[in-house]
Amino acid sequence: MFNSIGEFLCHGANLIIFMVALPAICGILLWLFQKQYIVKLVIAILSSVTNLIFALGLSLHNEFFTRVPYAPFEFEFLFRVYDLCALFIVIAAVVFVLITLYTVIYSKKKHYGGLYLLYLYISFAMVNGALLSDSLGSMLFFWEGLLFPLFGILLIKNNNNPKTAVKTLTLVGLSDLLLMLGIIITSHTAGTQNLSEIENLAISGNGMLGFICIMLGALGMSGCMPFHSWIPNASDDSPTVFMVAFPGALQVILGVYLALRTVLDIYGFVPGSGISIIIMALGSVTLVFAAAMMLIQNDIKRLISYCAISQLGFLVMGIGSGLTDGIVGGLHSLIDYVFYITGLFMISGIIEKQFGTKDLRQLSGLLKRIPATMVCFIIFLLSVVGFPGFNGFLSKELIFNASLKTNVIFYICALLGTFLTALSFLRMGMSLFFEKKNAPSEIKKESKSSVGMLIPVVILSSLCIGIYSQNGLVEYALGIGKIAGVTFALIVLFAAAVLLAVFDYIYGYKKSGNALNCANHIIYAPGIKRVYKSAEKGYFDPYNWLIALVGGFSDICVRMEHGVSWVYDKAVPGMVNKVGLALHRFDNGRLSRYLYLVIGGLVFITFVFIIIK
Amino acid sequence: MNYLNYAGEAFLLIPLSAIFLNNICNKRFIEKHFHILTGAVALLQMIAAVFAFYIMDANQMLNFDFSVFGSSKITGIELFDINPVSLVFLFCIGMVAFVSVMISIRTIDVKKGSYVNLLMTLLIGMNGMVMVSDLFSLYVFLDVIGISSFVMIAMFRSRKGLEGSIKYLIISEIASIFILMGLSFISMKTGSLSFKDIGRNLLTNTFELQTILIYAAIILMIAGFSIKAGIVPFHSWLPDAHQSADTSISVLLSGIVIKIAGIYGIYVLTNIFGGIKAYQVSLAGLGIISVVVGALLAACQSHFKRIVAYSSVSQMGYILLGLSTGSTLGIVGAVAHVFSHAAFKSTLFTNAAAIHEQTGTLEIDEMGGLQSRMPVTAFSSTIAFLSTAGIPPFAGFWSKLLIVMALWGSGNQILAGFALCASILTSAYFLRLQKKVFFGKTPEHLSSVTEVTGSIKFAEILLTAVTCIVGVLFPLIIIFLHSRGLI
Amino acid sequence: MATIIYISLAFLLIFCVMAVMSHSLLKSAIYLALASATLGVILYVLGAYWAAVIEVSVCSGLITVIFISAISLSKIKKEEVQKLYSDKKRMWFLPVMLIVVGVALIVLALANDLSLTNTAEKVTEDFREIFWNTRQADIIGQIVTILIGGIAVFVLFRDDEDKK
Amino acid sequence: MNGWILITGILIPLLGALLLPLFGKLSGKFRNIMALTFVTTAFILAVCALTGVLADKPFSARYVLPLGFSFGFLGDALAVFLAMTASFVSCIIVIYSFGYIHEYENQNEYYMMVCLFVGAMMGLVYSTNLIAIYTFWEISSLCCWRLIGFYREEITIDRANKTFIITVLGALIMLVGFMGIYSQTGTFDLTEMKGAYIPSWCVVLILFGILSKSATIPLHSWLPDAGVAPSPVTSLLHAAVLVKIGVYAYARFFVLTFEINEAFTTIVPVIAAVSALYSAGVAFRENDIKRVLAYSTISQLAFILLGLSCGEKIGIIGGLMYIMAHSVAKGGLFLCAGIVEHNIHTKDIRKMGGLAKTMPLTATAFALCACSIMGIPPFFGFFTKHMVIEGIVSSGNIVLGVLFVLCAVMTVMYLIRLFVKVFFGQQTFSEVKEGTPIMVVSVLILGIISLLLGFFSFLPSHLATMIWGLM
Repeated sequence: MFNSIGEFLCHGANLIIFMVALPAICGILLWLFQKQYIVKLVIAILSSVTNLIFALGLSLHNEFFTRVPYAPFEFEFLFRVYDLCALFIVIAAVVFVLITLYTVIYSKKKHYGGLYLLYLYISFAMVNGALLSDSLGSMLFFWEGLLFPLFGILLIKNNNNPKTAVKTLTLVGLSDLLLMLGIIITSHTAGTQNLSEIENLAISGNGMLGFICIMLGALGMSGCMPFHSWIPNASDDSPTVFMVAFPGALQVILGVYLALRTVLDIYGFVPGSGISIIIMALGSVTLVFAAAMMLIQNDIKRLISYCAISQLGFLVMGIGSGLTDGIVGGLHSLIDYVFYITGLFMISGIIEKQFGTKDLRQLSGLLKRIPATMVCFIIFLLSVVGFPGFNGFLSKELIFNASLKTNVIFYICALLGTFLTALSFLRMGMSLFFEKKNAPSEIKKESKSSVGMLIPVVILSSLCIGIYSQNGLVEYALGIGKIAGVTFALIVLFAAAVLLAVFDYIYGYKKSGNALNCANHIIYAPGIKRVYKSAEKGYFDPYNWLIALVGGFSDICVRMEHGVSWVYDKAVPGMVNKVGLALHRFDNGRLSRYLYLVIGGLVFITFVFIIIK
Repeated sequence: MNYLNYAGEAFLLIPLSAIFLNNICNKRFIEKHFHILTGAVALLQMIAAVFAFYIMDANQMLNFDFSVFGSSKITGIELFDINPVSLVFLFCIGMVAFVSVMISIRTIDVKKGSYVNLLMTLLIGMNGMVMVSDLFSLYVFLDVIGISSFVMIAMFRSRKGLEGSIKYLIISEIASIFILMGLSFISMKTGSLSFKDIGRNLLTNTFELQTILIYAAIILMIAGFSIKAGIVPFHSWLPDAHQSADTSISVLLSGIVIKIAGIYGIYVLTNIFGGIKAYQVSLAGLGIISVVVGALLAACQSHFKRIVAYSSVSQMGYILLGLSTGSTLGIVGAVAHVFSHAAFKSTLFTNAAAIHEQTGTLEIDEMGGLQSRMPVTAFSSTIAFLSTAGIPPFAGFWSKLLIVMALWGSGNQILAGFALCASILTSAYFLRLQKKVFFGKTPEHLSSVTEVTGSIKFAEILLTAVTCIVGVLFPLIIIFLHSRGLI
Repeated sequence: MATIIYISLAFLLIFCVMAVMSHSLLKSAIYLALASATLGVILYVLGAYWAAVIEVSVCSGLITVIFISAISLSKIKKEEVQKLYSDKKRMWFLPVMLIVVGVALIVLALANDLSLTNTAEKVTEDFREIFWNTRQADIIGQIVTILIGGIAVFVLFRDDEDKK
Repeated sequence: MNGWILITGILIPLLGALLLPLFGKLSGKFRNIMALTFVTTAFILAVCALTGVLADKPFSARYVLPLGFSFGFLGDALAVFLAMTASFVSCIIVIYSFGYIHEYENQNEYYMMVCLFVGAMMGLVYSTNLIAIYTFWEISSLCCWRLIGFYREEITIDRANKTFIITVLGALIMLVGFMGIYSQTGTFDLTEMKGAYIPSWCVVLILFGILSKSATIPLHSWLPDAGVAPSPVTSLLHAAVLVKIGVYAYARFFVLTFEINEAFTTIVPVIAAVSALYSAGVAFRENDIKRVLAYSTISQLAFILLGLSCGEKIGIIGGLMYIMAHSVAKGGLFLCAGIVEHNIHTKDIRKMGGLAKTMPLTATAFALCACSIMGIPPFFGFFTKHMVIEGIVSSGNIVLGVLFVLCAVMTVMYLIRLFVKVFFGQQTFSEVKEGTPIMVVSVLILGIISLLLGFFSFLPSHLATMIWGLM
C-alpha cells in the first residue's frame, strides 16, 4: 500500500498538492470549524494520519524528482525524495500526529484554538515542503514561510505584550535571511540551485561565507546559540502547544536537516578543520551555557526550553565534528530530541493546565497525584541525561566519541554539560515529585485530568525507551554501514559525570535543605555568581546585542539624517536667502550705487573685450 | 505688397490717430470709453502683425521695406523695414498693450485721457523701434520709449512713482548717452548708420584707434542696451521703476518695454556684430550673471511686483544667452522667449493687479491663503510661474529649451547646463511667492476677499490660455520653423 | 572751432558731474538742462544743426520743464530732502574719475589727431525733402517726442489744477 | 499600428483631469466616479496594450519632428508592466480616496491632480522621446507639489515646495544629461538611440535626476517630509507613481537603451546599498508612522535600483518584479496608515497601541502588506527580494549582497516594530472604530493581492522576462 502511495505521489504536482497544500487546506478547515470540537478532532487526526501514511509511502518509494512548473524566473519548485529526507519526513509526520492530537485537546475551549491550528498546519506544510525541496530556492521559500505563522502564533495570546513575538521574528528572521544569503552564495558558487547537483563545494572564499551563512541559518532556525534567546521568552508567554510544536519539533527537524545536508553533501566538510572547530565550539558553548542556565530556572517550561537548547548544543557538536560517529550520533540525537523535548513540553502543559501554575516553587509531590504523567516525565528525563537503556544513551555516547576524537576540550564540555543537565534534572525531579513543600490544598484545585492529552505523551515516552536505536535506520538513511559500538572507558567517564551530579545534589541538598536550592553552592560561588547575574540581566542575550547594534547604527543614521535635513531645510535656503539679502542690501536705492554698478558693468564688458580679442 | 505697406504704416498711424481721436473727442466720453479705443488699437496691432506675417510667409519674403505717408523713395535707403522677427515683437507689443488696457480699466480712475495718450506714444515708440532700419532712428525711438515710460511712471505723482521715474530717467539717459556715443563712434568710421552699411567689415585686425573706437562703440552699446533691458549689473533701476508705477503701467514696462528697448537693441547688435567672439562672451557672461543674480534677488523680496520685476531681470538673462550664440537657433529661442515672457510676465502683473485691487496691498507678508478665495488668480499665477520656471509643457519651457540647445550647439555646454539648472532658482522664489500669497493662513483683514471680476479676470484667463496653448502646440511651431528652413 | 568744442566739452563734463552730485533735485535738473544746452552747442559747432536744435529744444527745454514742474509740484520739502541726504556722504569718487576719463579721452584724441569728417555739409536747396526722405523715421520720432513733452506737461500741470 | 490605444490611455486621464473640476461643480459624486473612470480606463487600456506585448507586436505610434524631436509612443513590455502596475494601484487609491478625502476642501483639485498624475505616469512610460519623458516627469512633479500641499498649512506647503525643488532640480540636471545625449546622437528619440554608448558624465547627470525622483541618498530628504500629505497621496507618491518613475527611467535608459560604462554596475549598487542601510537605520528610530514607511520606501527603492543596476538577468528581472511588489504592498501600508491616522488623529506611534482589537481588518491588511515588504514567503516580496540579492551576488559583489541582507534584516526589524507598536501592546484608544468599508476593502484588496501575487508570481515573472528580451 505504501509503495503505491509513493508511486502516486511521485507524479507531477501530486507531491506538492498532498504534502504541502493538503495540510494547509486542512488548517483552513480547522480554522473554519474551530467551534466544533469533534469535527476539529476528526479532521486533525485524519489529516495528520494521512500525512503520516504519505510520508511512509514516500520513504518506501525509490528516489525520484518532481518539478512544479508554476515558479517565477530561475526559481524552481523542484522536489526530490530520497533516503535522508524520507527519514526526516517520517519523523516529522510521526511527531505531527502526536502534536495535533495534543493541540486539539489542549486548546479545546481556548478562543485561539482555531487560529493556532491554522498556523500550525501551515507551518507543517512549510516544513514538509522544505524537507522535500531539491532546489535551494524552493527550500528557502518553504523555510521562510514558517516566519509568518510563527509570528502569528506568538501574537495570539499576547496582544498586549508582543515583545516575545518581536524577538522571535527578529532572531528567526535574521537567521532566515542569513540562510537566504548563504543559499544565494552557494548556488552562485555551485552554478546551480539544485541540491542534488551540488556536491562538496570547497569551503573557502565565497564558499566559506556561504557555508557559514547556511549553517547559521540552519542552526538559528533550530534555536542554537546565538539565535536561542527567544525560546525561554516564548516559554513564558506563549501557549504550551506552541513550545511543543515549534522549538520542540518542527524547527529543530528543519534546522538539523539542512545542517546535515550542508555538512554531508553540499560542502566538502573536513573533520577537524577550522570551521568544524568553530561549529563545535558553538555547540559546546550552547550546551554548557544553556545547561548552566537550567540550574537557576524556577519555571518548568523555561527550564525545559533551556534543556532543549542545551540538547541542541549536543547535536551541533555531533554534526559539527564531521565524523561519522558524530553525524550518526547527531541524527540519533535529533530523533531523541524530538521525542523527549516534545514530550517534556507536553507534560509541562499538562501540569500547567491541571495545577494552574508552572512554578517549581509551588509544585511538589506530584508523583502521587498524576502518577502516569510523572512516570513518562521520568523516562524523558533519563533519556535526556542519556541513561543506558534509554534513547539518549547511544546518541550521547557517539557524540562523546566524536568530540573526544576532535579535541579533548569538547569532550570536557560535553561532560560538563551532562553533569549540569543531570544536576538540574535532579533538582527539578526531586522538588517536583518527592519533596513536600506545600500542602496540596494550596495548589489550585486541579482541573479534570484529560486522558486525551496523555496519549501522545505516553506514546512518546514509550518511543524513548530504546526501541529503535539499534535497528540501523539512521545508518541506512545516511547510507553508511553500521557503526562501531561504544567504548567502555567513555561510558565509565560518562557514568562518573552523572554520579558526580548525584553527589553534588546530595551535598547541595544537605547544605540548603531544599531540593530547589541544591545548586546554590555552585550558583553563588564567587565569579560564577556574577556570570549568572549578568545572564539574568540579559547581557548574554544576542537579541539585546543585536538591538543595541542596530540601535546604535540607527542613532548614527538619525544624526546624519538631521544633518541632511538641516542642509535641505536650513542651509541651502538660508544660503540663497543670505546671498539674496546681501545683493539686496547692495541695491540700497541710492543712485550713486546704481552708477557704480553701471560703471562696473561697463568695466566688465571692456574686460571681456580686452581678454578675448 | 500694398497690403504690407498698409500694415506697416498701420503700426505707426493707428496709435497716432488714436491720440488724435482721444484729444478731439469729448473728454467725458473718452473717460468712459477709453478702453475701447486703446483696446481696439492693441487688437488692430495684433491683427496687423498676424496679417503681415501671413502675407510675408505666403510670399516667402524675409523682409519688406516701406516708408510712411507715401513719400518718394530714394533707392538704397530703407526707412522702415518689417521682417518676421519684428512682427513677432509687434505682436507681443499689441498683446501686452491689450493686457495693460484690461488692467487699466480697473486700476486707473483719473487721467484716463493722458493714459491713452501716453500709451499710444509708447506704442509708436516701440513700433517704430522694431521697424526702423537705421541705428540713429533706433536711438530716437528708444528715447521716445524712454520718455513715455518715464512720464507714465510719474503720471500719478505718488512720491514713490516720482522717485522711481527719476531714477529710471537718469539711468536710462545714461544708457542713451552710451548708445549715442557708440553710434557716433561708428558713424565716424562709416558715415552711415544704416544696418546694411555697418557690419563686421568695420573691424580690421590692425591695431589702430578707429578699430579701438569701434570696439568701444560695441561695448558702450551693449552696456546701453543692457541698461535698458535691466541686465545685471545694470538692473538696479528696474525694480524701483516697476514697483512704483501703476500695475497697468508696470505690465507694459516689464512685459514689453525692457524687451523692445533693451533686447531688441541687442538683437540688432547681434545681427551686426554677432560673429565677434568677445561680443558673444560678454553677452553670455552678462546673461548668466543676470539669470542667477536676478533670481537670487527675487528670492528675498517682499513686494509682489518687485519679485516679478526681478524675475524679469532673470529672464532677460536667458534671452541674452540665446542671443549670445549668434546662431539662428539661438535667435529663434530668444525671440520665442520674448513671446513667452511677454505672456507669463503679463499674467503675473495681471495677478498683481487683481490682488492689489482685492486686498489693497502687494506686500506678500501681509497676505496668505488667497488660493481658496481667488482661485482664478491663483491658478493663472501658478501656470505663469511654471512657465517662467521652464516647466513643461508650458510656453516658457520650449523657448528655454531652444535657447539651451543653441547654447549647447555653440559649444558652451557647461554654460548651458548651468543656465538650465539655474532655473531652479526661479522655481524657488516663485514657490515662496505662491506660499506666502496663496497658501498658509489667511490674515484677519483678508478674510472677506473675493475673486477679482471683469476685465482683469478676463485677462488672466486669456493669458493663461495663451501660455498653455502655445506650450502644448509648440511642436507645431517647430514644424513651421523647420519647414521655412529657420532651424 | 576746436577751442569751442573743447571748452564746451569741459563745461558739459562739469555740468554732468554737478547734475549727478547735487543734493537738490531741482538743481540737478537745472544742471542737466545746462548740460543738454552745452551738448547742443557742440552739435551745432560740429554741423549737426538739426540735432542741435532738437537737443536744445527737447532735452534742455521740454524735459527740463517737465523735471522742474514735476519736482516743484511734488510734495517733498527741501528740508526733507536735505535731511534725507545730510547723513549721506558725497561721492567724490565719481567726478574725479569722470574728469580723469575725460582728460584721457581728450589727450587721446589730440595725440592721434582724430580728424573729424568735414562737418559743415552743404545745405542744399531741397534740404528738407532729402531730409524727409532719408531721415523720415527720425523726424517722426522727434515729433512724437515733442508730443510726449506736451502731454507730460499737460498731465502734470492739470493734476495741479485738479488739486486746486 | 494600434498606437491610438496608448495615446488614448495617456490623454483620457490627462484631459479628463482638466474636466474634473467642472464635474465637481455639478456634483461631487459624479466627479468621483468620473475620476475613477478615467484612471480605470488607463488601466484597461494598459491591459489592452498587454495583448500587443504578448502577441509580440507592441503597439506603437510615432511622428517625427525636426531637431530630433518626435512624438513617439511605444507599449513594449516594460511600459505596459509599469502602466498596469501604476494604474491598478492608482485605481485602488482613488477608490480609497472616496472614503478618506470626502470631508476636506479642495477635492476638485485633489481628484484633478491624482488623475493628472496617473496620466503623466502613463505618458512617461509610453513615451519614447526624451523631451516627452521630461515633460511628463515635470507634470508629475507639479502634481505632487499640489497634492503634498493639499492641507494648505504652512508646514505642508514648505514640504511641498521642498519636494518640488528637489525633484525639479534633479530633472533639470537630468535634462542637461539629455542634452549631452542629444549632442552625441542628434536626436531625442529613444528608439533611434538603441545601443548607443553614452559618456559617463551624461549617465551621472541623468542618474542625478533618477535618484532625486526615486529618493535615494542623499536626495531623499523630500520623501519622508512628504508624509504630511493625506495618506492616499503619500500612497500614490510612494507606491504607485512618483518614486517608481525614477526606477522606470533607470530601466528604460540604462538597461534597455543605452550602453554605459561597466563601472556603473558597481557604483550604482554601492549608492543603493548606502541608501538602503542608512534609511533602514533611520526608519528604526522614527516615531511617525508615515515617516517610518517613507524611509522604508527609500530603503526598498534601493533594492529595486540594486536589482536593475547589477547587470545580471536575474537581478534585473527581480528588480522589475520588485517594482510591482513594492507598489502593491507599500500602497497598502500607506493606506492602512491612513485609516489609522484618520481615525485616531495622530501619527505618533508612541501614542498608539492595541489597535488590532478595534480595527482587526486593517491590522490584517497591514500585516499582509508588511510581510510582502519584509520578504516573507509566500508573499510576492520574497521572490523579488531573493532575486535581487541573487542578482548582486551573481554579479560578483558579495559584500554588497551581505549589506543588503543586513538591510533586509533591518527591514524586518523596523516593520515589526511599527506593526507591533501600532496594532499591539497596551490599548490607548479604546473608542476607535474600524475605517469606512470602502477604505478597509481597498486595503484588504491590496493585502490579498500581495499574497496572491506570491502564488502567481510566474505571471509577472513572465512579463519581466519579456522585458529582458527587449534588450
